Amino acid sequence: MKKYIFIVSAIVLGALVCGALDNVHPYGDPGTALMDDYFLANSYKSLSTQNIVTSIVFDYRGFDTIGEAAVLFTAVCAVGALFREGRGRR
Amino acid sequence: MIGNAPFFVVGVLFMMALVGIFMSRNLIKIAIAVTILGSSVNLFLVSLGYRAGGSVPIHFLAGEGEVMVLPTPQAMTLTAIVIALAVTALLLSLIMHVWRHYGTIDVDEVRRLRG
Amino acid sequence: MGKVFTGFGYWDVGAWIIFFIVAAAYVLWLRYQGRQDYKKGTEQDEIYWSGNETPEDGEGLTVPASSAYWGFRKALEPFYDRLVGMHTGVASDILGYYVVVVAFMAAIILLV
Amino acid sequence: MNGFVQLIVLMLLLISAFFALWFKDLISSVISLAVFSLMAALEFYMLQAPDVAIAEAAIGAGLSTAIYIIAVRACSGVKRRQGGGPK
Amino acid sequence: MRPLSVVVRTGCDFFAWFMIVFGVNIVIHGYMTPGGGFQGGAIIATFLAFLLVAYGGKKVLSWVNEKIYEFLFEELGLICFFVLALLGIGNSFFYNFLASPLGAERTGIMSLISPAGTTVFMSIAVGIEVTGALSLVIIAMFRGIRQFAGPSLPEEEIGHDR
Amino acid sequence: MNWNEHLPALLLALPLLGAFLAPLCSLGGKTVRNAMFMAISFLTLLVAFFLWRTVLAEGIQYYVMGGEGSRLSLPSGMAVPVRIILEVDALSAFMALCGAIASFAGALFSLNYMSRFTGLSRFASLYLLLTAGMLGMMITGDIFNFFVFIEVSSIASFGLIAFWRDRPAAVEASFKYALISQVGSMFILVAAGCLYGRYNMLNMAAIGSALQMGTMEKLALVFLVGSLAMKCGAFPMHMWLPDGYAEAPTGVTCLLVAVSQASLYGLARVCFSVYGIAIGSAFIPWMIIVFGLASMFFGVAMAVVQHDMKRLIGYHSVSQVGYMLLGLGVGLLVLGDPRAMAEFGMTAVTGGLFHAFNYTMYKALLFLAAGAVYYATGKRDLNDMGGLARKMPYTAVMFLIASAAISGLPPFNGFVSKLLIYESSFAVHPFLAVVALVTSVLTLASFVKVFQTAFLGPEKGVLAGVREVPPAMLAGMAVLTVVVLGLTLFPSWSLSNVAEPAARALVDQSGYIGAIMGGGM
Repeated sequence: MKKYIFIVSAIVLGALVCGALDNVHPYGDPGTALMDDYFLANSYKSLSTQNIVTSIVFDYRGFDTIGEAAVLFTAVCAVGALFREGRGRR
Repeated sequence: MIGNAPFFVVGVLFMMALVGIFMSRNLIKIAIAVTILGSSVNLFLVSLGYRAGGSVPIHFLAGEGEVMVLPTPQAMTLTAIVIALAVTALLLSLIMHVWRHYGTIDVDEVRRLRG
Repeated sequence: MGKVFTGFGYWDVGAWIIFFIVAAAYVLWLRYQGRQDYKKGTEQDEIYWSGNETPEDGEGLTVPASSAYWGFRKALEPFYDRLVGMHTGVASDILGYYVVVVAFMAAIILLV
Repeated sequence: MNGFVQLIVLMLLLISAFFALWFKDLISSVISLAVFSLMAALEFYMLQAPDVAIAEAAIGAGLSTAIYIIAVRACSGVKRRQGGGPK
Repeated sequence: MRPLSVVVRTGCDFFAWFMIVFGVNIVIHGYMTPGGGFQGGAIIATFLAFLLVAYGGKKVLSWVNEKIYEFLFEELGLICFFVLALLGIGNSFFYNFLASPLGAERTGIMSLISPAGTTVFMSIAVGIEVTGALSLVIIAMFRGIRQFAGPSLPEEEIGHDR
Repeated sequence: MNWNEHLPALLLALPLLGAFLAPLCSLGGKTVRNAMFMAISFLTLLVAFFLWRTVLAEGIQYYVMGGEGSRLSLPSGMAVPVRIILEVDALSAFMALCGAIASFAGALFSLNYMSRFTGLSRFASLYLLLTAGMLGMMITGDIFNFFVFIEVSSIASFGLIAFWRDRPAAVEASFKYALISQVGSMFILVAAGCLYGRYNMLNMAAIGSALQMGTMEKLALVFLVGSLAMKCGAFPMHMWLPDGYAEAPTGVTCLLVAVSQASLYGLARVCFSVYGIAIGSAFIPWMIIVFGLASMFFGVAMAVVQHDMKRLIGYHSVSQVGYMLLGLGVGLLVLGDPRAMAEFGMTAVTGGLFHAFNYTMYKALLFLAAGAVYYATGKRDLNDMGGLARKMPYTAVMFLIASAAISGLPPFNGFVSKLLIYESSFAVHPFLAVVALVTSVLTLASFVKVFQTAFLGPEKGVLAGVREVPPAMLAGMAVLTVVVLGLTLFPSWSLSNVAEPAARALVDQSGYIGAIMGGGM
């Protein structure tokens, strides 16, 4: 019984998301993109990086990348802690 | 030609993943559903940045004066993919430990903490 | 030290602390007024347990914590049955309530 | 033409996601998930995001599948302990 | 896992080393062509997954040294990345202090460095870090199978319960 | 170089660097690792304190990551910021200070508490990463960066909750939290994508300046409010919280309390600073109020019948978060009405934020005291305890102070913030204040039960060998006790210097936006 309520609400949520996503902007036409046009125009000029995505990942939004490296490091620490070879203390 | 089809597919994937979490009783199936949920969000981000007729955001390949697709969602998606991988690895490790302790990976039987 | 104004009135921590000091002094004074002639180590300061033999270990003397507020729980039995029954501890139920709440909020705010 | 191919890829995405959730057998499910990741990589490529496509192909279809298979292998031995329920 | 057949093993031997070269190429040329630290690092980490699948966990884990992955790859990459970010602190954290605008005069030591500046080095550092991190995750989970599947369970930590 | 300018970046860089260095330091042995761990925690606390002082003295601080200068928020010729900007206003600094104190106390406590476990270099890394993630959530001004830091803190907490992996309940609690938290994070990412797709910006202040309510914004608001309310433990989504809090090692639980406050901060920031008056309908404020009431009442109702010590305190967390949600919801409800805002809205917001500070301090102290009891006796069930006050006098006194503070007994700091919340919520509807009062009474009742059964009463034979815990653990608790007593003895100072600037900064949406959008300064 409870399970069906959950499934129905998941379907409702999915349908609402489906319907709402039509309103972002028409697919393939993001309109004026101030921030991205800045990257497209300036990244090669001021940084000489051909690949604009790389220049965003490592320069404009470099702080996200360190957060992301920290996420990987966290995952390694957590998985390593879960499978650590503990000395038993029976 | 294809209208808003990618956004629609994102919505359907989102719904399928959420329903899949509740339909399945196996913990690994639940982890698979969570991975699909993450992929649908990644697809949403990248399709947000698509410009009709745009080219790859690399000067070297695109040539002069071409319209390019938006690069920021791609950078965001790169981060999101790696984060999803990290969470998947951790979820699966936890499931392995649940198997070790409980001898089952049925979601209805993993319930020592209740009340 | 000082007053805290809440918009409807105020509250002063200093007054409260002075009140507590006065109350503590009064309690100590009352205690001091009691009988002084009890002797330590004799049966006068033994625990009185309804005339029964006092247990050696404290285990037998205490009311266990799960029996505390037994009447309260008994009086609200239907409420507690439902509330505790909600906490099944199944992972997909935990997630389910979350999705129900988000779906409810989304339905109200997007459709109404 | 491009739009038509993209529609096919999107359909394949939905189908592979459906099968990943539908199969009872875990290994089949994981293989479907790998196909799903590959399709997602293809879709990213068609959305002009080669960086993301490479990442999705390497991580989603390669490493993620590997760790799923490890987990499935680890969780499919004999039942060894009394599980479930309160202690 | 059991080792696979000799045909697969030979194929993996050949292919796995090719993956490393391909991954390094993707990391190094990330500033020009599609790719970068994460993608290349993930591809290099697939090397270990290949070997583990082909030869089985027992053999590979006996000659892979985890400390090398942990300290030489992961820690080194992270700390290089952090230090590169920190060096720009004259302007701000993460300032690209080596970059030069297009067409600017480059002299001395600067002419040896790619004009993309710290982007290239950060990409390499992240590539090293991701290689180490993903390999370590796979190694740890593989060891997990052997921990649980062995004849006796690992000894448990007693912790605080008395 | 002017170090004051770099304080926001330093606040995040220090714990991250410490986490990265922890495996290297543990090559040098136990002493080096512990010294590094403590030094980094203490330096983070120091930086948070100086940042708070600077913000109070000089107004909003912001830091442009990777810019030509750290104060150049808008690049030349651009109307919107393009880089990641850390924005620290009085609220962020206040929350960061509160989190840093909890982190320091937990680290001090963990030195002895964790010594019975293996894998401590991993523990140090994860602990510092959890601190970094929490502080990052509190001071970042970029919505995608917020998501990244949420993930850092969530993944670190999964690892830490399951740190004692040989205990089945710990693994189970961690799995439940991981599942729900990952779905919540994905919802937050969808919300960030929606806002990005509409405005092509990721900076919160810039989005706030351009925001107009439409379908996408409503969807994003629902996802953000739902996920962040889940992460701070609002009622129907709270079930992971007692499990996780009870099963995590105690020093970590102390920090997890602060991490849930970071989610609360995110909720406040999204509702007040990004959406603000544009939120339009009264539905979301009422929803927050209902969350608050439900978590208050049902949380404490569940707590009364528990008999596992840490789990009981975990259910109290749910009920205490309800007070803050109630305060913030009342403030949000009257945000567009200047008269009502001056009359009781401001009081409600101040009460909510001051309660967040108080709550972090005394709840962390309660958890540490419960952990100390667990360390000394090896028992968590209240049925097995009794008469511990003779054996562990310092712990008993500190537990008494904390439980008096959480129940809102008059001289203590919990009462001040609860009083502000009662009086302001009474002005909206008397029913809200009644629920809050009943909750307070039930809180007192359940803590009377805990104190009576664990610390008072006759001694039990099985507990004869119990001794007071080692000094480092006592020091960790003492730090928090001193803060609680300080807030108790100087309520008007702490209100006017700690809580009110934060509340003013939270309500002042134009100030938050203007600091970034106002130009290069």
